Amino acid sequence: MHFLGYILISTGLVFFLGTTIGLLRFPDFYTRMHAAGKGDTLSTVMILIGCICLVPMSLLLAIKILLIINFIFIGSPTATHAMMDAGNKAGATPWRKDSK
Amino acid sequence: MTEQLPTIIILGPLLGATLAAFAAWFRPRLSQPLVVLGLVISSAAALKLVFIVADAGAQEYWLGGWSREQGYGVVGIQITVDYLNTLLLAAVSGIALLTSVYTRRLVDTELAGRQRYFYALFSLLVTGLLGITITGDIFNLYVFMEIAALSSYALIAYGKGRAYMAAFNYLIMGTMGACLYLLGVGFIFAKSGTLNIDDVSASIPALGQSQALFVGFVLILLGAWAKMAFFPFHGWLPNAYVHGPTASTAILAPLATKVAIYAMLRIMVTVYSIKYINSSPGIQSLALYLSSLAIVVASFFSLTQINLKKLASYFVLSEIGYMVGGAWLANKPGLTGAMVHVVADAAMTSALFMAIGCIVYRLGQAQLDDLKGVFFKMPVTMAAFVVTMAALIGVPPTCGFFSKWYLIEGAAKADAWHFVAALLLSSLVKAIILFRIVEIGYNRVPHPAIKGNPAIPRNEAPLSMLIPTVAMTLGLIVLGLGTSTLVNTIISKALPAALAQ
Amino acid sequence: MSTLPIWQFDVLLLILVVLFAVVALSIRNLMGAAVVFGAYSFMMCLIWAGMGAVDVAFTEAAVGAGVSTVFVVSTLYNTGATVQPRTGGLAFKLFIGVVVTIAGAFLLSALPDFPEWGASDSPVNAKVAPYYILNTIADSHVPNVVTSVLADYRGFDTLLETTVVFIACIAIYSILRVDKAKLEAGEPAAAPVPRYDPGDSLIVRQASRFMVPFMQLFALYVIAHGHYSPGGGFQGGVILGASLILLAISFDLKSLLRQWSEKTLMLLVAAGVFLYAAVGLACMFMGGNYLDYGFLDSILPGEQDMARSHGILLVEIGVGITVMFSMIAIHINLASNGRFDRGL
Amino acid sequence: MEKLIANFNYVIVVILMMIGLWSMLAQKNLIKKCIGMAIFQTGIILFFISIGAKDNALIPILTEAANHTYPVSDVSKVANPLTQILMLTAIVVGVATLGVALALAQKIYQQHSSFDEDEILENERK
Repeated sequence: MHFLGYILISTGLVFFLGTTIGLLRFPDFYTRMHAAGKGDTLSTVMILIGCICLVPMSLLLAIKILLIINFIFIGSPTATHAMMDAGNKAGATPWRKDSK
Repeated sequence: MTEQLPTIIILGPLLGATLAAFAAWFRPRLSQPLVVLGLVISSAAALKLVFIVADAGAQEYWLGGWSREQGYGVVGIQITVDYLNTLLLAAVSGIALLTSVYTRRLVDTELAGRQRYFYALFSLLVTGLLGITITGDIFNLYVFMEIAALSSYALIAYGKGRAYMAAFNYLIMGTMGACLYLLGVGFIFAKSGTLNIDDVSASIPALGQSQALFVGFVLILLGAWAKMAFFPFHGWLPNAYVHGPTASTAILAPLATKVAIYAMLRIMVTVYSIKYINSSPGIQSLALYLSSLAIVVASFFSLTQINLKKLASYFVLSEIGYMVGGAWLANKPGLTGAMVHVVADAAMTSALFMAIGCIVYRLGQAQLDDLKGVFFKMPVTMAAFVVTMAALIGVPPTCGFFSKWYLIEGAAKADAWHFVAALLLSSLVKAIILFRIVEIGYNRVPHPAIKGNPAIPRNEAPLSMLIPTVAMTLGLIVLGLGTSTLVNTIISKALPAALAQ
Repeated sequence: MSTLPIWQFDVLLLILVVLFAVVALSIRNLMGAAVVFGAYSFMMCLIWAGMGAVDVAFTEAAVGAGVSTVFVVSTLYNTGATVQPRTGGLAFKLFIGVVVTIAGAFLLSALPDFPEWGASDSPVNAKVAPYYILNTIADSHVPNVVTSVLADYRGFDTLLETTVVFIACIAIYSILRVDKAKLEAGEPAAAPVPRYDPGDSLIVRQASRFMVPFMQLFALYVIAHGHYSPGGGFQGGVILGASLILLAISFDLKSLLRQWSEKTLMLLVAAGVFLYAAVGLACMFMGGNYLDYGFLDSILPGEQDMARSHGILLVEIGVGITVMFSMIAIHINLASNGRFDRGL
Repeated sequence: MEKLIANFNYVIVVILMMIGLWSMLAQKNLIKKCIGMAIFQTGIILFFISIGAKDNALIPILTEAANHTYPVSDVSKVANPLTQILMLTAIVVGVATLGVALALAQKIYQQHSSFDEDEILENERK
């Protein structure tokens, strides 16, 4: 069980690394938000599930963490959506291959 | 019931404020009477405590019933009424009571349509000031300081226009002062492990020569100086008082700075000790020079002003120099003078701003040039004004004379002749200003008694303003006549016994 | 000194915190500064949680990182000034820099005099504080020592703290609130038109409609369970307030004000403080000192210790009410510039 | 030097506070002043929390879920609750002050269309 926990947390961290690199290296607003929205949600959820595995005996704790996961699953994509929408209305132009 | 009196002093204005905040939505006219009621209870309790303390010594009160535990010290919060603060408590609650009656007409005209929470904020300000004075816990003092500060920012900001920037600067300066104070408390707490004033002062001598305690002391001093607008930190005060509404200045000017000075005295005399101050001569002489400088600079600026309110706020600044200097003389007459002057100056400034408020109420503004003929127009107000100015100058039967006498005596004893010179100079400047005002208000118009000149109609301020003004002015003389009794029965006992004779 | 007495992870965080502070103050985009400041607060939370101060970390997360950032953002949103123009005055800045450096050196001069970081026998940790740890259960049956000290041993501080929130609320109300009559008579021009309203988006609306009940449930749990877990009136109140602020942001201010009118909000803010003060008064009438909940044992169930526990719960509810409604009222005032019509 | 490392947190506290203080006094932008004020306050809070910290201590909640036994055998294994509640108060006071400061800043902006102190003072002199 502990082993599973460590694996989940490490995978989560790898995804986090991907998010960070994407956030820094992607060319425009939309792709950056895409990296932040997806990678961030998934990696946080993985780390949290890993935490449940590391403390296996406490049911109450597991339920609390599951609730947090639920919140992140709803909240994070919604926030990303709202920001994308705002960017769109503010007139941020998407990147194309031929644009500089 | 008498053992509950100390907490009633605080609860009166606090509950008055919450009730006024309720009433503001149902019967707006009822806000002010509720606040007045709370202040009546509070000042009655404070007055009763003056007699109790004079008879039976300091009264301690434990909030929540948590008192001294064997081996741990005080675990709860203590509030104390002792010789040092009982007079100030009575003065603060009494002045607040008179001012709350006095401001009603001013608020109705100046703040028409916006006065919903004025009295709630007023009452909360008084709660904070009374709390700073009464508390026996250095952290609790910080919280009360912030209560007083936040409500005074709002009261200043009622002035609109330039008042917002003045209030913002006041907020930045005030927060800096409060933060420095809190940090100083942290330093003391880190070394002594307790927050109760008595316990801290008991543990300080055992810690010996400690740099952390010294830094904490300096930080608390700087914090208190920023709060009281002492010389290098004085920039915010004149703007705040001039641009704020007259009703707010009438309560802020007499009380807010005085209470900060009391906090400094409490830290100097009770938490640290006079011995500690005497053993750090560098900072003592620095503080003395700064206070002389504060008096001189404020006097100079007051000569150049043409606005009555601004002039009065420079008077406040120079009086602060008096008290800080007196405290830092650190001998018996100096400290006595500072303690008497805290009470006397609260009363004098209150009377001064009340008289100015009456003038502003009738004339609409307070430029010196607008005062032409004011002596004929509002004779009672101007009589009160002249008496108050006489008190500020230091003319004998008023309270200003006696406190100044003690200060000069103390300065002479400590060989701080520059301080004596500054005190005399400040009196001179105030006398010049008084004569100038008399000249403008009395002589620069044709005398109405001379035949052929148009009579200037009498137009006094309404009675609800005039009566508190006159009462406060009479109070100055009563306080002056009672000074020796107060000093003998109360203030001399507040001084540490270790002080040289 | 064989081992470092400090936690290495904390050292890293502490350095990061300084970096964040510098960035928050040097960045020219004010909106960015507000967001970096929020990140700074979260970093602070981690440090405090690492030092065992969970309640403080919780409060900082809710208040410092959450609510203050919202306040700054709504101010900027309202004024539209998001970029700070480059200004001169280098000499003045340098002068202040020198003054501040001297002050810092003066503060550091006290450093050798302090007990080591993490020492459990320093005066702070050894003098008064052990009393609370050893006696909280016997005195009031509250295992969370922070709650029992907050609401019982030093309950007066907390009453005043609630008063501070109340003052801030009515101060901001009286600074910003504009009368409707005056508004029509031509007060200064309205704030710039909002560029983006999240309330337009169906996804945002549905998501927040789904989340708000859970947030409120959690907040009530935090208040009620504050005796046994981190949390209490402040944290719970802030979360409750935040849930309604979320509604206001994702729908619009009008729909919030239909539920909670201006009058109700402001009355409830005062009611919380009044409840706290009244509990104290009740203790006084039962014969004890102010805020001595032990004397409530004749009207509350249980012996003295349980009466204390219930008294703590009562005052925490008072704190929660005041904090919740003042957060909402402050937000509405800041976001709509005192007009109570539309806003963030 | 050894003392400096042992008391590393105090160094950070002083740095944070001085950054905040500098910003309060030297920055011309009102919002930056407010943020500097908040940083100054958090510096002080960090100071209090770190004087109350203990090595290897558990959180001050005496339940089994937090690995405590009652009665507490070793006080040095429970973090100091007193500094924590002091700082709860300080945080709340801080956010209250920040709110009032922002409200004032908003009103100032309404009059002068600027957050810059020099510009505001110039406008006021007119």
